[in-house]
Amino acid sequence: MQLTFLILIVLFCAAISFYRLLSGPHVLDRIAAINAIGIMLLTVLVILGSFYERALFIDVALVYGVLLFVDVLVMAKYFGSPDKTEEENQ
Amino acid sequence: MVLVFPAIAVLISMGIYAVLTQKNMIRIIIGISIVESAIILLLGAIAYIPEGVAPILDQPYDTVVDPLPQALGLTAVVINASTTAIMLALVIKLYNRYQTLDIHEIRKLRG
Amino acid sequence: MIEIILMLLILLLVASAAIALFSKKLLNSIITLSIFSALLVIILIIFQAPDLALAEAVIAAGITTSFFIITINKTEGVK
Amino acid sequence: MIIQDILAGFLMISGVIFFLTTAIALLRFPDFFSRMHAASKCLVGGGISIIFGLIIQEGISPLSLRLLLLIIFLLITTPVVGHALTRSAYQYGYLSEMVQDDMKDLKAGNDSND
Amino acid sequence: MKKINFDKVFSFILVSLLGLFILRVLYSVAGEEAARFTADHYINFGVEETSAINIVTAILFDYRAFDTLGEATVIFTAASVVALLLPRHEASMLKTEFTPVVQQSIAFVLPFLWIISIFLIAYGHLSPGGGFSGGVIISAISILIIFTYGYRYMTRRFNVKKLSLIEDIGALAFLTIGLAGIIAGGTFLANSQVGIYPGTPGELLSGGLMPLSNFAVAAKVGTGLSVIFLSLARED
Repeated sequence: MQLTFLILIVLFCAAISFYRLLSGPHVLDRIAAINAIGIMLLTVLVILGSFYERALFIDVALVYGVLLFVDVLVMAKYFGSPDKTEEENQ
Repeated sequence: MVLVFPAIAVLISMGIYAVLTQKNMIRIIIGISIVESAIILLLGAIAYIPEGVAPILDQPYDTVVDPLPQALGLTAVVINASTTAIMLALVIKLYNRYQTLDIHEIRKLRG
Repeated sequence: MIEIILMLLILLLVASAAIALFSKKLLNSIITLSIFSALLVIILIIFQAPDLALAEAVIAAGITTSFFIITINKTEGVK
Repeated sequence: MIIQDILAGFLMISGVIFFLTTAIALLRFPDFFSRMHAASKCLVGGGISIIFGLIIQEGISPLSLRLLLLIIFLLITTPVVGHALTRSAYQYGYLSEMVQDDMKDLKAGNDSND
Repeated sequence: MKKINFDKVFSFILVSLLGLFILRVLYSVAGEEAARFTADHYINFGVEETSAINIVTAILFDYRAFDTLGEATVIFTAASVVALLLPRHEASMLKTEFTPVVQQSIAFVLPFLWIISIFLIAYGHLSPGGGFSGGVIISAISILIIFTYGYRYMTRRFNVKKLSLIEDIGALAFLTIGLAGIIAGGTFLANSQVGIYPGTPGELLSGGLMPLSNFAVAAKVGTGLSVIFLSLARED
């Protein structure tokens, strides 16, 4: 029972962070929001695995954590390239 | 469970609307991949029965969800990745040929 | 209680799909697609499909984003 | 048993407070670098607190061992992601007027970006 | 005065009608309590027939292994098409480098990824995972190497020909495992009818030929997706 309240509060935090995803002035702000939302959703996965009391669901959280890391690193590498013009393509 | 089927219908409709009206080719691919994700959600939802457990039987359970749609969905996920890769390769090829991503422009330039 | 969580997740899912499809800039769409897949993974976990959730987390949240980003980089650097 | 519950509850509540701090920082701060300053630290704190609370509530089991692995992984990766993201924002030139650019001379001295 | 785009209005009406139709179909599918003949058979007898705990893996590699063969063929075709189609020119994001902090940390993370992928493949019949997920994590390792240390470093270790060779070996191994079913007197890809060490359900060495099929499919999927990504990021 208390775990579901915990999930609700963490999801509420993720929903607040959606504001920055919706209206970041730049794409880098949105990537920061994605990093935050991703780790919050990772925590939700972990709490769900503990809620159903099956250790199998933690594997999904582990793998998702790995791939979130790869994802955000690729996005960060895209913006580190030197000859980047100011306007992105439409 | 009340909202799942309307959400699936809305997702499929939005994806097909994007495919019909958007001009950018990468955006069309995003629409197609959202339709595919909605179908995976559908396969997960029709396998679920209330109070069922996951089909990994390390001890005997009473109610177990249907494992067959999950296996089919697992096949669908991998094929989605392959088709997305092929579509993106086609986009790169078309961009090198015509120097644009707009599909109407490409249709005009052809010939 | 789990129903309320499911409803909230589905609302967030539809919202992120709308952002991914109808955003102004292309890069925002691709970035939001990874959050869409993450929400889908949680919904599949609630539906008790861990195999499907694992495949979705591996492919749609991880590999496809790299494919899209390298495509965008290749299609803008030619000029 | 009561001590276990109290400790787990305390850790979970502190984790939730960390996450709320992250969300409010993303909502209210004016600048990208201040947002990352708040977000990268509080994300690690929040995630680790909640997972550690779950470990204490669970005791020793296969589930808690996997959670320990996840904690180690989060401790390695999340600061790296914050570093890479902020670094590429600096190289992109996404600076506002508020930021005092201390690395300008360093960047002009050697153009190899190490 | 904004001009109304009749094309968009027409598609909106069409798409909303389509959504209503899909909703009607979905409620008619989900409304009735469908009889679950195959599901009941798989749940009740699956463990003792295939001696694998994870029923989804049992379906993928035993009952319906022919579907898995088709799926592997799709990945093979996709890798071939992408490698054939793409021209050679470099992606500008691969020229830059990360800072040494990131490079050293990724050197810490890579063995972790190998451990996770091999765990997922080897425990595919006991827990979620299996050949596909583990293989995709192997291709994520190659993506991480390309983005961190550059394309040249990756191709010095593994060039495309070597990766394609591993992919072919994986496909051939899967077909050979399938032929074992015919030799034992059953049908093609019938793992449980072969009867090679079924084991007790729940142990690591059980499930007959299922772990071997997992490893073959993982080699195939991992190198196939790696070849796709190497072709997408190819520079000369």
